[in-house]
Amino acid sequence: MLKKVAALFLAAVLAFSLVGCSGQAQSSSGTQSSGASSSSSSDIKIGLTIYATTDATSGPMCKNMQAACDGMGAKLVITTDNQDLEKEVSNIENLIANGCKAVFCLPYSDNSIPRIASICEKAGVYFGFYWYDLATKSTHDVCYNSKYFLGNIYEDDVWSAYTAMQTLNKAGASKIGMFGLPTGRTTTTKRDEGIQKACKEYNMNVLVTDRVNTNTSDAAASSVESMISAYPNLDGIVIAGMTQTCLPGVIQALKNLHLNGKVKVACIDFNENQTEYFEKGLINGVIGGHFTGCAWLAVLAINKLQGTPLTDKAVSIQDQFIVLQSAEDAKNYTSYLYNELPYTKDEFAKMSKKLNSSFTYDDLLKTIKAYSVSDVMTRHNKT
Amino acid sequence: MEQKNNKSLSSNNSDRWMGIFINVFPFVGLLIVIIGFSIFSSGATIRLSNSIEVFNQSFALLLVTAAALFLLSQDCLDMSIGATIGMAGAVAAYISKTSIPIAFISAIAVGLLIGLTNGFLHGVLGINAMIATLAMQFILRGLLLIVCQSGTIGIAIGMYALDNTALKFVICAAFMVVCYLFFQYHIYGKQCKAIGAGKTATIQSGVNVTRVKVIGYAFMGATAGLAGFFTVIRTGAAMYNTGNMVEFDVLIALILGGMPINGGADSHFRSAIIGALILGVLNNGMIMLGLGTYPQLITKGLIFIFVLALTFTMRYQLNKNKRL
Amino acid sequence: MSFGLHTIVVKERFKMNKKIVNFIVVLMVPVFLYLFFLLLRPASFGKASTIYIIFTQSFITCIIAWGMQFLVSMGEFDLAVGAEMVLDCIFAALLSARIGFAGIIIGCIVCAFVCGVIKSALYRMMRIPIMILTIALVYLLGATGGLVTNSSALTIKSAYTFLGRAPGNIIVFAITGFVVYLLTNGSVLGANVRAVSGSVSIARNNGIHVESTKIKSLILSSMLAGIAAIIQLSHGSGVTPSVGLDSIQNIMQPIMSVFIGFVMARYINIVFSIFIGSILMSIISNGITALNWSSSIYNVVVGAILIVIMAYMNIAEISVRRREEKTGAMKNMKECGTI
Amino acid sequence: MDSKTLLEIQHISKSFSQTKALREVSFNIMRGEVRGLVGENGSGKSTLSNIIAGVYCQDSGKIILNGKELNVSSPIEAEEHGIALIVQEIGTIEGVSVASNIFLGSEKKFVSKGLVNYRKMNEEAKKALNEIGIDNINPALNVEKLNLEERKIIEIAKAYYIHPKLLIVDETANALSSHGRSILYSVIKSVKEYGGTVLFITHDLEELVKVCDGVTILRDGIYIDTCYGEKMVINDLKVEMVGREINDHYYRTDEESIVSDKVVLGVTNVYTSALKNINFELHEGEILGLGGLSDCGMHELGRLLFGLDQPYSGTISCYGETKKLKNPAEAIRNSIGYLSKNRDTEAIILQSSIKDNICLCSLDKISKFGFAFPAKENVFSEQWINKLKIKLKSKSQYVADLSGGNKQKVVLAKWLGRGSSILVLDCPTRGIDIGVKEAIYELMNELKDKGHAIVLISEELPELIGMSDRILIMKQGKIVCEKKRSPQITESLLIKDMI
Repeated sequence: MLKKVAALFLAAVLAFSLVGCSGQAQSSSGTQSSGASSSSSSDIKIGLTIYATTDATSGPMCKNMQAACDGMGAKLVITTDNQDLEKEVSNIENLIANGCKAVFCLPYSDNSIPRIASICEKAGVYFGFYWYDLATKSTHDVCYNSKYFLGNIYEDDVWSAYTAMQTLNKAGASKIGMFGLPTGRTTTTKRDEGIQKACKEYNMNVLVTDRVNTNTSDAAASSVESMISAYPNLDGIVIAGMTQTCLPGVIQALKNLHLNGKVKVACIDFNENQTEYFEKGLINGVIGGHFTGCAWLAVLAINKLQGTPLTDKAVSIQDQFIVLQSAEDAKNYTSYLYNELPYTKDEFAKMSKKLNSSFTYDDLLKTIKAYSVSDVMTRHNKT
Repeated sequence: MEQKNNKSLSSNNSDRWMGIFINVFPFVGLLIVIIGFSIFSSGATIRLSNSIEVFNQSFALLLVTAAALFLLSQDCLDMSIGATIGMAGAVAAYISKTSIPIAFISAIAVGLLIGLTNGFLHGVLGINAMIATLAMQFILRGLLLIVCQSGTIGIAIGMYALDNTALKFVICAAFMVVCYLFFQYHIYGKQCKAIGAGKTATIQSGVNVTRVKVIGYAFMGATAGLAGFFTVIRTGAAMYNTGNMVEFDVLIALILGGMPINGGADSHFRSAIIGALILGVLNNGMIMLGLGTYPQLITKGLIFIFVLALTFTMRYQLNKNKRL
Repeated sequence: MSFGLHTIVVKERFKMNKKIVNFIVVLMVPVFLYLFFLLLRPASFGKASTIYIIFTQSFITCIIAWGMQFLVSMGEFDLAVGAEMVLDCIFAALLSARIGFAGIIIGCIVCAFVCGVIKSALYRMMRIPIMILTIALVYLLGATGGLVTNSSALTIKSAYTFLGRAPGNIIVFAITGFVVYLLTNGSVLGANVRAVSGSVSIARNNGIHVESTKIKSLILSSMLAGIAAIIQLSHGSGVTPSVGLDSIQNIMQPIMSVFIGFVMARYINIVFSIFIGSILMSIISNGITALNWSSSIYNVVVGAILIVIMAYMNIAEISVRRREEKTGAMKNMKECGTI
Repeated sequence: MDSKTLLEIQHISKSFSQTKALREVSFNIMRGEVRGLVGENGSGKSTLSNIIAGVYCQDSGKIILNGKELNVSSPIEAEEHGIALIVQEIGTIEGVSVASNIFLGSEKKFVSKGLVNYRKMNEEAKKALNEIGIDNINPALNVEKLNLEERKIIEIAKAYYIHPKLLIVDETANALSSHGRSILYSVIKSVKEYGGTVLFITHDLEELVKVCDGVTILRDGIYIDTCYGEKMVINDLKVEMVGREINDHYYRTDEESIVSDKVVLGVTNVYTSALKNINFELHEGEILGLGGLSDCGMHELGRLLFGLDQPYSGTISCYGETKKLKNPAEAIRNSIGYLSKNRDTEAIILQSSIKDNICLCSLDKISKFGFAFPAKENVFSEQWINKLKIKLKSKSQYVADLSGGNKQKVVLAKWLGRGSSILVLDCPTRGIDIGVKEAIYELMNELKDKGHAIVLISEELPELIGMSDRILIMKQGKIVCEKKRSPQITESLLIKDMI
């Protein structure tokens, strides 16, 4: 009997794992083959390690980078590290072992940068950071002293949090409940900073902060209920991270308490349902859309690897957030930047000096500066 | 249950084969994994450079697995290994700014402390091992969040020098030898196995079970501390989620290494090494093949359950008397 | 590891007056805890709305705990419940997008049942402690959820969420509670569970099939988790897959409610005592929010409480044995006129 | 078959791992008779009754009930065939009510509208209790509020409730006071009255002769004889049970006991919940027999001497000086060895090799700096394996597949290897074949001559009489009488004190 069941189970296991892996394998091999097909010099391989590849934030990021690589003719290998520093380092090592000539990552801690730098230098592989600002002097030096450092694309997270608070203030909220990322990340500290800044300027104040009940919508909902009952005068909620999980819960809780509209909501990072929420007037502002960083890094890297560098020195480029404040914005964003790509393969192809010698570093900077919903719409003449 | 006895005398032959299989399959597993991945990745996985990476990546795992062997052999589990690594790492990183040797010592000390607490909770207060250590895990993770309030805790620049494969290799080898000797030949190791095989009888042979358990957890904690120290050296900083899920990796490793889930005389030291290596190659290989987080977890989980089922049913056939 | 629950799960029926006294005694516990927070922060804890929220938030915890108690009293642990609930919610959300409100109910229940069956099949096959088995399942189920959803958040139409707020959740809770009460005190399963938790061998010799009792309890715990998932999904109106052991964190509260329940079961029926346990938990979490303590404290508090309760249960059991020993010895000594 | 036969037992064999509990046993039981079943411990009485009642299932042979072959896999099924068993050990579960205990496993009877109707169950339980003349037990009460005898009575009620065709009473009388016994006998009588049959197992032969119409004798798992009416003469029965005159060759031959007066172990005024004012001294080279009914406290006393339980008051002294035996380790340090009654779970580690078992408590002796290397272990274990002539395939073979006797030898080897000079042997020959028994007796003699002191706790009177220099008979936790070794001591003499 037992043997039989064991055998059956074995079969099941094999089937499962085959499905699971093959599904994944397809997607990854798919990325590579498409790269190969689209270009002659497919020997260029670029690696990315990112916390996930599919959700509302990481998904577009990967899509854009894929487009860039396809357009300019390079393979892309993506590995996931579920925000684990150890895994990130391992991924980088494995990507290099896998033959990548350039690797990009989001250092979860300043202090992991020297390690990453040394790994890449040892292997003679270019590296760059997305969503990451070389704020501290030491890290800045470490990177800029390495000749393999391409550069980093960063957003102003202080600004994003500040803007979120600003929208709340515009909507007339001043007593804020806050959902935040777990402490211990650079992003967290920056966003907190931004929120404090806004509090000072518009004399708002954060009455209660929750960084734990953010991993399920239900927990977030309960947390909101508790917040409201503890601080009845609460009139605004800012979600500085984990928006995907929190927002539905927050909205729902407010609905149950009949406080929709009364308690204003603003959040950082986009999510699937924002359009609907805007239409119903359930949220007042969303800051996000910073999904092109990796693409820009890819542009820099591929140009360098193709022997036609856009610039010889490492660069730190700030790219743009997109601020949505109305259903209108949200709709446009979803249709033109989310469902379609903000930059098509051909547009990326034009950014390869090899294929378009006239392209310069300044052009790149301009393009990055210009990034916004309206810009995309005009470029793809969607107006 | 009794019915099981009917054919207790028969099928000795098949029993022998099962026994052989159980002893052999870890080695086979290791071979399969290595060969399989090197084929899939067209040889990339077995390059020397990559082999070194595999070692570096599974260094911490090797250490804690070897230590966990002592616990599992006496049918105890520790779900707080990962958190301990994180905590010790954080402390080490924090202190490293003043003095690296002290950081090293304090990391181990913290681990030891946590281990002793676990030992006290399970060994002395008699709280179910899994629940106690699980609770401990949550406490530590909570504390870790508070400790890392100011962001990640970076290590002193001087510490990067310590991340050197040769050094690690020496430490690992020495550690393994010591553990091997203690587990196979020292009174302590034998007592561990005895407890796993039959607690009451061991007590009635005059073994102080409480002491053995407390020592086991203490050693586990200290080792986790050591692992934590090297983990932060490797990553350059301690974070709120440093060492996440290591405990599960340890469990898988031991099972893959052919360890019986409830310990006893069947536990051998090789389980630790082979298991850890299999898992190391597996992780590395899966990343090389570009598997995402979820497929990786699923594959691991399925392998775990499957191997567990296989070995357990076989062992069950082999020694039914145990559960009568 | 039977937790000596046979000494702890004692039910005193047919003693009306004593019952009432006990009930009041037990009721005092949450009241005192409430007063404690009331003193610390009268502004927020002084309101009826807070009490209402404390109640409604304890529902989910309580239902899960009710499901767990059967296994726990038999010395087994099902840690996969949390992961199952996430999966239930995911399937329910996907289904509701197709077939509307019914999808939520069907999705949760069916998925829960399937999970239960898988668990019991594996258990039946391996006979290893359910705890270890379910730890592995936590990863599997979590990852499955992740694959299904591409780790993106799912939400349900707000029209379908009325089970998440009063009176919907109260009704569901009340009905579930009634059913659980019958299952525990009225059903053959309940009787068998009590027998097994008392003595496996005697139960077996009286023709009670221990394995199948455990398997039934496994499925039962999954089903109740499914019901809890319905409320959870309706209450949060969204779900995101959780990787690794996070989902276990979500069931720490129920686990503790169960233990508190067992401790109190000496005085009142286990079903009520578990409810009170979950109310305690909900008071604590609300209190922490109200005091705006760093929410990281929460994990610490939760873990510490769990340890304390477990320690208490063991020590209590030991001291009971000691007392029996002592009284016995004293009796004998009196008998022989030594004292 | 003739219609008078209720139960035919045909060639039943049953073995637990290596020990043969029953060998080709076959006999018939008539309708409406009260049949006694006697035999020494380990003669297979309980095994047989458990097989009939479906607790175990036989390896071979069949049981025929009313001409139909009976194969039941669980007591509940047996109950459906009208067979009820009152077990030897505790058969009630703490933490549930009396009623639930009486109807344990058959709650379905009371299911109405999908629910168990406990009120009905309680009423039923009350009836069941009244039927056997008990009215002072509240069926809703939790069992743990009752004492052992009351619990036994509940089991009797449970068994009688179904008005069984065949009622098996397995050494229940031991746990009962005279009042309880009278209840039991009245139950047996009424079963007989409505034409049911009773299979009655007991040690107490007088009692047996009073109650039974006929008696069947088992010895070492073999059917010996069945005799009726006036043929049931106690002494003959005994002879047949033991298969030999008392003081048979393989017990000690010497009649008077030579014991040095050096006291190695002294127990003074010890009280626990199970023991009352225990006082005795154990001398060097003495075999001290502890006898009594299985719940008389002698086993507890054994545990106490090994530090598994602590005395509530009173002292234990080793070699003259008072010792606090907090735990076995402490006891072992005072060179005390202990062989538990339930050998397989407590005395040895089944799933571990013979070598490891023997070495386990001597590791500190054979190790250098805490390291015990195989070479040394092999030498050590071999030495004792040879001394005790343990039959085995290899030293690293698991103990689990040794025969009972050899297992027992392994335990002894363990303690001798440790050099324990005081041995507490709790039922050392339980479930062991004659041959090995003999060997163990010889060994005990050797040890005695070497000056070891042995406390022999046994439920087998011939063994006690045959082996010990002194016999202490215990009853309800008290030492009721002390008998020096002499040929005059007979079992009946001791039994009188025991009951």
